Amino acid sequence: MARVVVDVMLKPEILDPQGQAVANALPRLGVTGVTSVRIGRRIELEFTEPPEPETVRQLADRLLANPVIEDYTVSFVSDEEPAGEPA
Amino acid sequence: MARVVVDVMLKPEILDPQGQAVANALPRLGVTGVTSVRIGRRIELEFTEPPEPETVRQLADRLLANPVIEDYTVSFVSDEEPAGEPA
Amino acid sequence: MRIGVVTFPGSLDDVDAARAVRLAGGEAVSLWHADDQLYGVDAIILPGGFSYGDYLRCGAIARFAPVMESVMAAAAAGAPVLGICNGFQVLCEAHLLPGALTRNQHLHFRARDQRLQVETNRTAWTMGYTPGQEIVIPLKSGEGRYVADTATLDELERSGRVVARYVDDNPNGSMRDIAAICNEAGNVVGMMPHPEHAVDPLTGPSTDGLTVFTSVLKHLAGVAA
Amino acid sequence: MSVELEPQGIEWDHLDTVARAAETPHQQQPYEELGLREDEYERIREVLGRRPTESELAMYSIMWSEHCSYKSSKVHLSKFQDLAPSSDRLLAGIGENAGVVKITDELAVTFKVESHNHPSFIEPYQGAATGVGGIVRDILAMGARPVAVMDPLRVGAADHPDTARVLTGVVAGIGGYGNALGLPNIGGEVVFDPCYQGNPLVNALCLGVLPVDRLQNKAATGPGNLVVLMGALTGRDGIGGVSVLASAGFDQEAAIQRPSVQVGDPFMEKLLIEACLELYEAGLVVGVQDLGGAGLTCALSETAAAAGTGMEIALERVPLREPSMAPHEILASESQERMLLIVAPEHLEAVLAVAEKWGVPATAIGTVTDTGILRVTWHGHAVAELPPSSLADDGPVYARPIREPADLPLLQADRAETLPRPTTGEQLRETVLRLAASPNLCDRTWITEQFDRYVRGNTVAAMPENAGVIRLDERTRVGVALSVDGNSRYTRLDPYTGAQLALAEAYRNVAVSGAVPVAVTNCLNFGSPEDPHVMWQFAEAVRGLAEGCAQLGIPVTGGNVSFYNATGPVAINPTPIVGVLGVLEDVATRIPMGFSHPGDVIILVGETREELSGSEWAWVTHGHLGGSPPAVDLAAEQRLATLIRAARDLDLLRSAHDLSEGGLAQALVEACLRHGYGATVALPEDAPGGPFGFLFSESAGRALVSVPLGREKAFAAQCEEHQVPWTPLGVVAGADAPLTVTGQFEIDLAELRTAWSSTLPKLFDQLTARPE
Ligand SMILES: Nc1ncnc2c1ncn2[C@@H]1O[C@H](COP(=O)(O)OP(=O)(O)O)[C@@H](O)[C@H]1O
Ligand SMILES: [Mg+2]
Repeated sequence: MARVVVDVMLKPEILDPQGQAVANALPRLGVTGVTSVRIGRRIELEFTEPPEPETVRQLADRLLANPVIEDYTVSFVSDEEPAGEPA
Repeated sequence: MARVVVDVMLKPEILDPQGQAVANALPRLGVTGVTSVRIGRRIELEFTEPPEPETVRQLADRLLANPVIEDYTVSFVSDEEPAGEPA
Repeated sequence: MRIGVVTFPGSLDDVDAARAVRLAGGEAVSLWHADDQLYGVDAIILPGGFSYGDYLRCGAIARFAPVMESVMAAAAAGAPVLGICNGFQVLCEAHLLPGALTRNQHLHFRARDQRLQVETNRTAWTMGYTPGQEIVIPLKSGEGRYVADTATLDELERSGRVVARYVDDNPNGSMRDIAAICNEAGNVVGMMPHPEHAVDPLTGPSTDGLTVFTSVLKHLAGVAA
Repeated sequence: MSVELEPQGIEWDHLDTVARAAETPHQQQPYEELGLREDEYERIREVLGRRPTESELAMYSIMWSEHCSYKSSKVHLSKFQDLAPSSDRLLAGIGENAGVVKITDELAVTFKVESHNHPSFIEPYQGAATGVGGIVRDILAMGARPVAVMDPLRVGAADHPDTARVLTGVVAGIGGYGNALGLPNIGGEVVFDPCYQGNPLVNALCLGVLPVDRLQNKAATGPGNLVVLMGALTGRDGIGGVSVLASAGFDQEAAIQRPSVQVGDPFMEKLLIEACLELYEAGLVVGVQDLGGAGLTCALSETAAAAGTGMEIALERVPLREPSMAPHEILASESQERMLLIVAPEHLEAVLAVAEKWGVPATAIGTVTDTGILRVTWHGHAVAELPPSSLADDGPVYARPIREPADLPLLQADRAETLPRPTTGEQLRETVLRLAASPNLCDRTWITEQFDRYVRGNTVAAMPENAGVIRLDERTRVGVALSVDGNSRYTRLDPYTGAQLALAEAYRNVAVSGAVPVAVTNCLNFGSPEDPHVMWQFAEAVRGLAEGCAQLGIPVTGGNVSFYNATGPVAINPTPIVGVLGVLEDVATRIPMGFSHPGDVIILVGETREELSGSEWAWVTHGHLGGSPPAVDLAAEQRLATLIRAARDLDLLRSAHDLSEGGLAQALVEACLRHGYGATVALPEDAPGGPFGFLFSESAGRALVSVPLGREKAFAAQCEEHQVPWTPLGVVAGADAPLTVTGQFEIDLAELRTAWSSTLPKLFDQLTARPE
């Protein structure tokens, strides 16, 4: 088992209407001091065994991300370490 | 400037048709050995100064995620890491 | 009877809901998302559309609109509240109804004339139907797949709170073919298909939807009497 | 919400100002890279009496591009006006953002079709979405509430792998934007052809409604009035996008150095619509113009030029998404969802309040002046100072060389009438099924199910009916019918006739719906204007359309030209898309297309000739394109239209369906499957081309009608009176009864439906994996 996470975000210069709508809503929840919100996709893949980095890159390029408007980063997560402290 | 990333994923028991569609498309791209694909949301927030963890947790709980169907993790990113905002 | 129709930024079928109320013989009162009161309306409709662009999650942002405070209070006090499509999503996000509405299983927005079975007339919005009655009204949504955990689903079934189900084929993968549900009291109903688009033979596939609006007027008359 | 940000890291001494331009006349400038010819660059220097600044060069390069200046098409398009039949209905015509047609003394509609072809190949979803957004703002700028959209589409071969990427993306984008905007989609077209493989056509039509007295115009009148930019923040979206892409030879390589893709925000556009309508109602704007291709540059110069005024614009007041943007980038940005308003100073506060109410950013960025000069400053430094008309009106005009394609005589000599044809009943049966299942004739539901047709509650007819029908007034039930059509195989064989056939089909679709056709819009999609053969096709198509409209007595009210459409080195088939608008005094009298009552008498009206060249049959069964397209007889089309309305008024019609691609066979298939009734018909003994010719010929000017049993004699009398030939065919059979052609074949309705409806799902269903 190997876990791969592909994070896909709109390129910085591309309009992110979602992020904007959320940013505009924050004050109503009493949250201030937020200068930018960007919303992308997190894609978690489980492989039977660790894949070739190149395979994953190609996958991201051709299917998971839309290189015309999106950037992505690939991270190979070892099963121990969690992606962030769970809430 | 402080950056916070909230990763939101559908709960394991909730069907993820998008992830399934991607999984089904993989063989056509010659990618095998994938046992699961889950697609969630990655939300990057920029704060003027580091927010209270509790503030962010509440924000995630009330707005960014829907606890009825989604789990989330919060991570506080150090400024060095590559940013996703206008260069 | 005065029925309020809320307009959020991005609401689209608000004009249609208001028209349906008028055709049913009621008075439609338009409510603005920023209002802090309900101007004494007897019932409230959260219409279809793409409030706040459906960004983040459908209904997630609208749920925090100022007017929702009053709507939640009115719902708790027993006022009839109907959420249609996006309105249903708002009601779930606001936890006035259990469960959630997620991306259609086939991943496409789907607009079609949908056959439904009305399961119960013990709600303010369906009392004019006979249980088991089949109706055809438009469905048009990309995130109409109702999901909830098994306990919740069983409870909905047990307490007769599944208001309508899809018949023939399930258009979006909704659990237990659920098209509409209500709260315990039966005054709050969420419905994915659009009854307000089946009120005039000229523009709809049927007039089956009109009963939703005559029902609430009848209900209110009963309450008043 | 006016954010004024001092640009970070702008080196002021690198800013190209008007003063500097005067001091450095000989500085080299990249005019060629920007698509300007040397003589065009020289003309700019003449106009200015100096070299242009960096900003001015950018402004001229966009405004003088093919897309914005119509420099190659102008000399031909003038025919639309020269030959225009007089119409007392026309409140605004060619030259405005969209034509406006009076329907009643109180109500008018405006409609227009536009292209977004090249962006839709690079990024199908966003390309199509912003295409819808763009045409909607044109309609909004006339003072109308947008009430419906249509989408004529052309994509590559159905079985080509890249077609799935393009079609699924385009359809999702049109739905994603139109649905979220609350506009019903009431019709369109999808045509598959290899000629569009590297260059799909995404045309979008929008219909709007306005009270006659709310008509807006774009003129920036009244020196002292304020120039207000309302809508989305300005970013680097598609800088030079539309104009460059739609004006230069376009291919895969061009896609590499693409401008940053424009992303649509339908939510913002919805707010923009409501805000604008509220401003119009309150009479708060003097002039209004949408921002589309060429962004601010186009809006500023056109509004000032239209009024013969000047402007003083402080560019740093434009709210930016990307603070580091340079002046020329702000002027060229094609960020979506923006409108330019001309506002009297005393109304500014009220205008900003309305914008605020709807949550739309709005900022005064300058004032109207009487100088006749458009002066643009950036933090006090003048970066542009030019006569607005030199951008908007006085661009270059070319009479490009024209030459009939050398291969045309050969192509026309290769007639489909000579191809081997099915003879036995069994072969005819197979052919009917094969055509019904073919990508261009099969069921469109897989696509149209992704579009909302109900929102706003005035849709009386939509897909798959002959035309979309929209109710304009709930009390009087007055409404309009709209159809868009085009057949690029016909146009390839004969552009003049092909354009008239497109007009005839749209006219017929509207007429058989029971409406009176009154106005025309069009989108002319062609190859490179620098190719004399393409230019000949263009000239012929325009001539055909203009003369056809003159003969039918319905004016062209507006449209759009898209050149440089090619797959690799090969131009697309010339593709004029024609939209016809008709009026229905009472939308309840619209005529449906499908059989609905067993026993009704089925009659074919119009004359059938043996016309198979360019037909769907020749294409599907032989991959053949040659010969001459069906003949056009516009007088006959008019007689057919009058007959249909007369018969309708006498309650002689239960249904009417126009014949087009696939001929009688396909019309029968569609009329049967619409409501699930079979039919039993017999073909006339003396049919030209025999049973086969009668079933598959694509002769124009025909319709398939069903008449209540007992009324057929009265109907025949009407045909006599209106001099339209008619052929009784048979009767409507029962629910789910087969389609029977006596003595030839029988097809079970379930088998027919399966063949007709499984094609698109099979092709595209599982191929939509990319997450959105
Ligand atoms: N892309 C589309 N969007 C909306 N409606 C469409 C689209 N493509 C086809 N349709 C509809 O499907 C029906 C059949 O299309 P078509 O065969 O071109 O009709 P016709 O040949 O009578 O013009 C028409 O009602 C048309 O409007
Ligand atoms: Mg057609």
